[in-house]
Amino acid sequence: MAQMTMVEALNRALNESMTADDRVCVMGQDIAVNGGVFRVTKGLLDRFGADRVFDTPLAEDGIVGTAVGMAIYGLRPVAEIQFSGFTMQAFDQIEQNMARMRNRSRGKYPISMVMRTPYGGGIRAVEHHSESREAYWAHTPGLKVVIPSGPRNARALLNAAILDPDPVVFYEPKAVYRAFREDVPDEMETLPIGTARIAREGADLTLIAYGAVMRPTLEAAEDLADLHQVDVEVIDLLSIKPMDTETIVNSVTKTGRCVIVHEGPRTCGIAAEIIARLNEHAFEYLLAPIRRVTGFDTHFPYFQVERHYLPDSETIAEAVRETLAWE
Amino acid sequence: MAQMTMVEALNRALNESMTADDRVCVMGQDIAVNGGVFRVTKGLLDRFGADRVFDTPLAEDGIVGTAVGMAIYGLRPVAEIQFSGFTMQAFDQIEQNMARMRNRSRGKYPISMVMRTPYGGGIRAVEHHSESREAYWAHTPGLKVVIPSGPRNARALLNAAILDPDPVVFYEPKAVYRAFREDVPDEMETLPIGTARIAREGADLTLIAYGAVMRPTLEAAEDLADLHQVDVEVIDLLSIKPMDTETIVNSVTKTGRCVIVHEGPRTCGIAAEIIARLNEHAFEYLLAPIRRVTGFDTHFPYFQVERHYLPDSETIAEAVRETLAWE
Amino acid sequence: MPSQTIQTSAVRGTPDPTSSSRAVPPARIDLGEIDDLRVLDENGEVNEALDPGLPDDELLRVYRAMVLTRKFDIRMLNMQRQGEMGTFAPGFGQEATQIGQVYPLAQRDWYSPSYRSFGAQIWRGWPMDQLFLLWDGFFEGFAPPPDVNDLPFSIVIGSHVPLAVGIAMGIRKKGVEDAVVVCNFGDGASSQGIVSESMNFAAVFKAPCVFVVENNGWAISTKLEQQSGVTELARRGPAFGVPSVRVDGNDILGMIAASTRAVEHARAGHGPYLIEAVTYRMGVHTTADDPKVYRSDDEVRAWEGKCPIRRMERHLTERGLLDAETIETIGTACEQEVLAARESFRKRAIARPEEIFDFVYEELPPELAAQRDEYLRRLGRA
Amino acid sequence: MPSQTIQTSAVRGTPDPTSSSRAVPPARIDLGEIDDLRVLDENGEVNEALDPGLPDDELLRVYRAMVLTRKFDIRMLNMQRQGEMGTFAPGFGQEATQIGQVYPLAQRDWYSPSYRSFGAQIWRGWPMDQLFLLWDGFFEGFAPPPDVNDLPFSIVIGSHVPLAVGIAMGIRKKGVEDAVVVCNFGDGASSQGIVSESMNFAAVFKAPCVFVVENNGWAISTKLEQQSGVTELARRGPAFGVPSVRVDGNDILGMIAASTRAVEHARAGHGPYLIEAVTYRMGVHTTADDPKVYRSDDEVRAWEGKCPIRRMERHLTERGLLDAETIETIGTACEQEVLAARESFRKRAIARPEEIFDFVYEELPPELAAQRDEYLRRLGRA
Ligand SMILES: Cc1ncc(C[n+]2csc(CCOP(=O)(O)OP(=O)(O)O)c2C)c(N)n1
Ligand SMILES: Cc1ncc(C[n+]2csc(CCOP(=O)(O)OP(=O)(O)O)c2C)c(N)n1
Ligand SMILES: [Mg+2]
Ligand SMILES: [Mg+2]
Repeated sequence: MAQMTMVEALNRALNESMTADDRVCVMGQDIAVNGGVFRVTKGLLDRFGADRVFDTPLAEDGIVGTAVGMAIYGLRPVAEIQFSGFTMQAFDQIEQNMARMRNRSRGKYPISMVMRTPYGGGIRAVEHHSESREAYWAHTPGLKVVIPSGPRNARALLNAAILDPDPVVFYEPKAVYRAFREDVPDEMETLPIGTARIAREGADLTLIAYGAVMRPTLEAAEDLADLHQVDVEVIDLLSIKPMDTETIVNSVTKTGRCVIVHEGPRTCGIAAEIIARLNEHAFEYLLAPIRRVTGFDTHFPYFQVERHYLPDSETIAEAVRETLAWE
Repeated sequence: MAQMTMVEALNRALNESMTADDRVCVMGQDIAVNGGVFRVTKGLLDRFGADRVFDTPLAEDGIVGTAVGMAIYGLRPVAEIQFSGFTMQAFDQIEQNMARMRNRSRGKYPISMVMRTPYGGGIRAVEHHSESREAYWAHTPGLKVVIPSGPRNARALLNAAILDPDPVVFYEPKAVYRAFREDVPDEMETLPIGTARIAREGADLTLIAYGAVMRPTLEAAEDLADLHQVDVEVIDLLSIKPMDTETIVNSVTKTGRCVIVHEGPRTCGIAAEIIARLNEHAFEYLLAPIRRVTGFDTHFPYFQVERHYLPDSETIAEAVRETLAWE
Repeated sequence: MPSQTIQTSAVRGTPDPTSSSRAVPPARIDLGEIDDLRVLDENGEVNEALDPGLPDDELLRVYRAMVLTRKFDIRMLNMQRQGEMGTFAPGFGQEATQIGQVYPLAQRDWYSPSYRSFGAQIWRGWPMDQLFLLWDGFFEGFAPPPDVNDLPFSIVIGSHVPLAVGIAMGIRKKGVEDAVVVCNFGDGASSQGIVSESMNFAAVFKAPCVFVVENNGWAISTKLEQQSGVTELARRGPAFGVPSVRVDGNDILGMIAASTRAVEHARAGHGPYLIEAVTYRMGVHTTADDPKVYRSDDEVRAWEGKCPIRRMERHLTERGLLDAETIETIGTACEQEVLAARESFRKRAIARPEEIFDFVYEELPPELAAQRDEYLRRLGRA
Repeated sequence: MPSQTIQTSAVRGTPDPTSSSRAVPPARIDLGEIDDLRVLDENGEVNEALDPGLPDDELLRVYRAMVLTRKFDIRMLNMQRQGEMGTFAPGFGQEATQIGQVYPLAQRDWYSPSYRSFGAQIWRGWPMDQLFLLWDGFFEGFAPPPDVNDLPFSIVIGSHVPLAVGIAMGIRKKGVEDAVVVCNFGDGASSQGIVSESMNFAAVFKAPCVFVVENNGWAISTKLEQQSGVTELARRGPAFGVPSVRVDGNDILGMIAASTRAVEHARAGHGPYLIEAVTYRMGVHTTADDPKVYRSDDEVRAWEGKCPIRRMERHLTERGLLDAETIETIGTACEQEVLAARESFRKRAIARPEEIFDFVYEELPPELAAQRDEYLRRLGRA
């Protein structure tokens, strides 16, 4: 058991997966000698050599496209895109090959690969470095989408993603990278993709979040308990696609009220999808409209004002109180 | 007043807009000499010359990127992407420049341009030729998204899109291109972007659709009236973003029930967003869960089976009847 | 002998050190040269200096493959016109380019084809009935046969090129086999950024990947001059560190010479190679296209004289390997093969709509299983 | 004198028609040559054959611009280290490349810069306080000044290149002015497909666009050999039909010679041009980077002797235009200018969070207006 940051935990997962399976290789911009701009891949080159850990030219489309080719050949590439804002450069290869090759080849070429990328705001970055567009991938048939919220689940989910027979988009909340440490067990751990976690049990309302906004969400839950005697259940989605509809529905069936939190733009975002599913499966239990506390349908702001833009615990708590007050 | 197909009506709009404003130019693959693979741009080269109507190299990213540059320079490009499946190739330029340059330049360089593209299934096309991914663009801040359903509104909306000071993604339902004719008035017509149309008034339930599936939707409404004495209100969205929330909410406030139809994949699709908005603004009026009749979260099938995949009037009518039966 | 382009290094203008003058012409970088190959000219005459020297049975084998390709093509066009086939992209006129590019490949090698490649696909072992299925919109058409290392062909222009490079990178990284990958695309595709990215990746990683750009002069209605700032697309390779060769793509012996050179280069571990095959699309772009709108009959007629099959016929006749009778026999046999495939296609042409959920993921997640149920209910109703 | 590369046409091997031999060597395509320019060598000596011949006051003006750029750079680094500035990308060592590439531009011309371009931005008329604002995460930093035809610089590698081509296409299509566009990017950016697409578009449309690839040897930790299959990125241009020149990017006179040639070529209607400026990033990639992890001190030290500012100083001193005192005076004046800008920046550095909704659309649609209200309520609470 060791106390680790998320960066260290992800690094451990890569070490573990590469040790367990020599088909796993790691590629991307500045991931080898430099160990990644966030140091997630630090030390891998020395340990596993240049054939399995290699820098690529500066071309995201080429990175994903060649990674898919390597997966066709039977390797298990873990490709890093330096910031999720640059996954747009690889959109065609993601949609047309990574997400489709299993289907196009009628199962002959499954694409067991992971595209890792740091996402989200909160680190005073320049423009295009704070995007949160997981909904694009959730809308894309054939992909799985995973977003951890802390060191331990990050490590377990990354191991699971690498083992997964399908292509996984793995979004890393960079605001959490070094934000805190957590106990990470020594033995290899995985978490099943497609399963949400009840991060806090409660009876009055269901708060759903994932990734970096888990922290203000849990903070809001604690504040509400302390200051307002409100007992909120908090769900950490972890897996965006497939989504653990059952856990969500069970919770809201119990609480009757729900607030959903994410950083990405609101329209056609993940919260909309959750609302649609709750409408389908828990309609008769809903006591109030489900509130969305999300990024706005604007461009992510330049960093001087990002803290106003990002969902904070106060905004979340207010949405909870308003939802509880609704009748 | 002339009877026109949608292809002819779109061609008329291009003629009108190009005549009215010499900053309007038309570009894309095979749009000049060939008049477009669907003939939407037929005759424009002869009439307006090669400086304003020109074929480009086979590179969608370059098409959108240079069109944005031309818009910065003060022209009003209408760029065609031959099939919407290939907008993926241009995703980065759409998201990073077309949708953002107004914001990035703090208003100095508004991007008044249109990206036209045929979308959707139903014409027995090869793979990648039947996609319906308008939700990607609806989720992207800075874009407007318009989808006509018939010749007359196609013509009016295309004129409006070209006049619009913001970048517009204009999805053309290719299954409708030549499916029927409609009276199109001689005088130049526009329709305000952001306004839905009540295609059929009714009291029992609100059916919401857009684009190619308007036809089976209206058919279902008629069948329901004829066979089941059910009086359905049908809304043709026309504008996906901004969305006419008011019209939708007013209708569902009246009917209490709603079914939404689209071709695109379900998860994080347009229907999810509509449900989220109805949940927010008409919660207390909802008498039953809102049903989604949409494309599945699978790849669009090869054409032998596409008719099973696409929402048809029977499936829509059944969803309506089930929603009416819900209590 | 591989092209020397890449090895050419900068030669700086060296001023005479004894002179006091400080006015010297600029240094120049020599960009090198590339070969422009033709073995069999339009009259069927061979340039022996470049002849790959195939034995007689091999010469007949490639001739027959070209004839079969054309028979298949004509039959499919026929079926399409009669409503028995979906829209497809004929390869009429590009038979030598097609067969030549895969000729040197072994079974362990890989092929990532574009859509106008059924000639090469048949050569590689795709059953013709399956290709009929594919173009007629049946799922199983796309499934590569178990023992064929090929990708399903690509409809999205250029999108399959990095896959070829990735496979080649995998081959090189594993280092346990000496397989190579061939990937073809059109002159239009050469404009796609991903094609440039792919060439660069291949050069950087010395990936054993052979790129074949089939320069047939047109991308639907867009002619080469509107497509590209250069008319010789072989120029693209050296700019990315990929040795290149240009070849008459209607000359099957030239094609084989070029592809053999390229494949040997890649197989020996020297990295990628680019072949520009200069050819012409004699027919429609696809059956949905009308070339009369954008190109002249004269242009097409000028290329009729360059037919790759006639040219080889003349050569083999001169060599005594063919005569009017054997030509007829081979043609008939190929036609029979195609007709037999059509029969098989007709039997197999059964749509299974429930299959659309089968290969989205290895296992169906619950949310998709629910959608499948919904869909099956819908099918049950129909 | 523009490079001849593109005009070089294929020279087919022509067999002697009188000979009966049918064994001839393959025809060859000559890919041409490109110039590799240097005017001012590392000792400050000028090659007069290539000297652009600037008058004395102009020589001093470009020297001062380079000094100002460096002062600004050092000050910003200083501010960043003290927590007064966001992460930024220093340009230390690339001053000649920067100033040289925009030197021939007039106000009517356009500039689409990459992120490491503040030297050129200052030259083009961007106030320094605004550049401080920009790097410190304030909205208004990005707004191009009203009379400056520049795009906000690009963070997304390569993404701004097609915009430059589009503007140039607009210029050419409108045909009412003879403006040109300059666009710069790095060696890393040269790998992006969109950069290749852009060069091809520019060549096809004869767009008056000058591409400047600043080959500083590194893309963060990725060195050129891992980035590209060729080390001379000027080779890319001719492959797309864009005439090219390579130049010592630490030689301001060579840069001006190259960019003047390129701009004149474009302005005259001959289409695009590519300049490869060979330079070196002396400092960190950005202030978040630690180059010690990936490159040796020796390598950096080797480039210290090639400093573009020292080199020009030596030359101007030799010409009698500078001496120790004037060098000092200019340095101090530049430093003062930078400090004044910092004062202004400090006054203007006021975040206005409500502005995030202002430029999403020309008019706020109702759904976004509602989100704005929600946001303003949140701000009111804070
Ligand atoms: C990315 C993409 N853009 C556009 C198309 C539509 N399209 C299909 S074939 C074609 C022309 C291709 O020309 P070329 O690459 O020269 O190949 P050819 O058809 O001549 O064999 C176009 C534009 C496509 N399939 N994919
Ligand atoms: C599309 C994209 N991918 C990755 C990055 C992250 N990134 C920022 S700068 C950089 C290296 C750029 O190198 P180069 O083009 O040589 O320019 P230089 O920094 O040397 O001036 C990278 C990878 C980015 N900004 N955009
Ligand atoms: Mg072609
Ligand atoms: Mg660089």
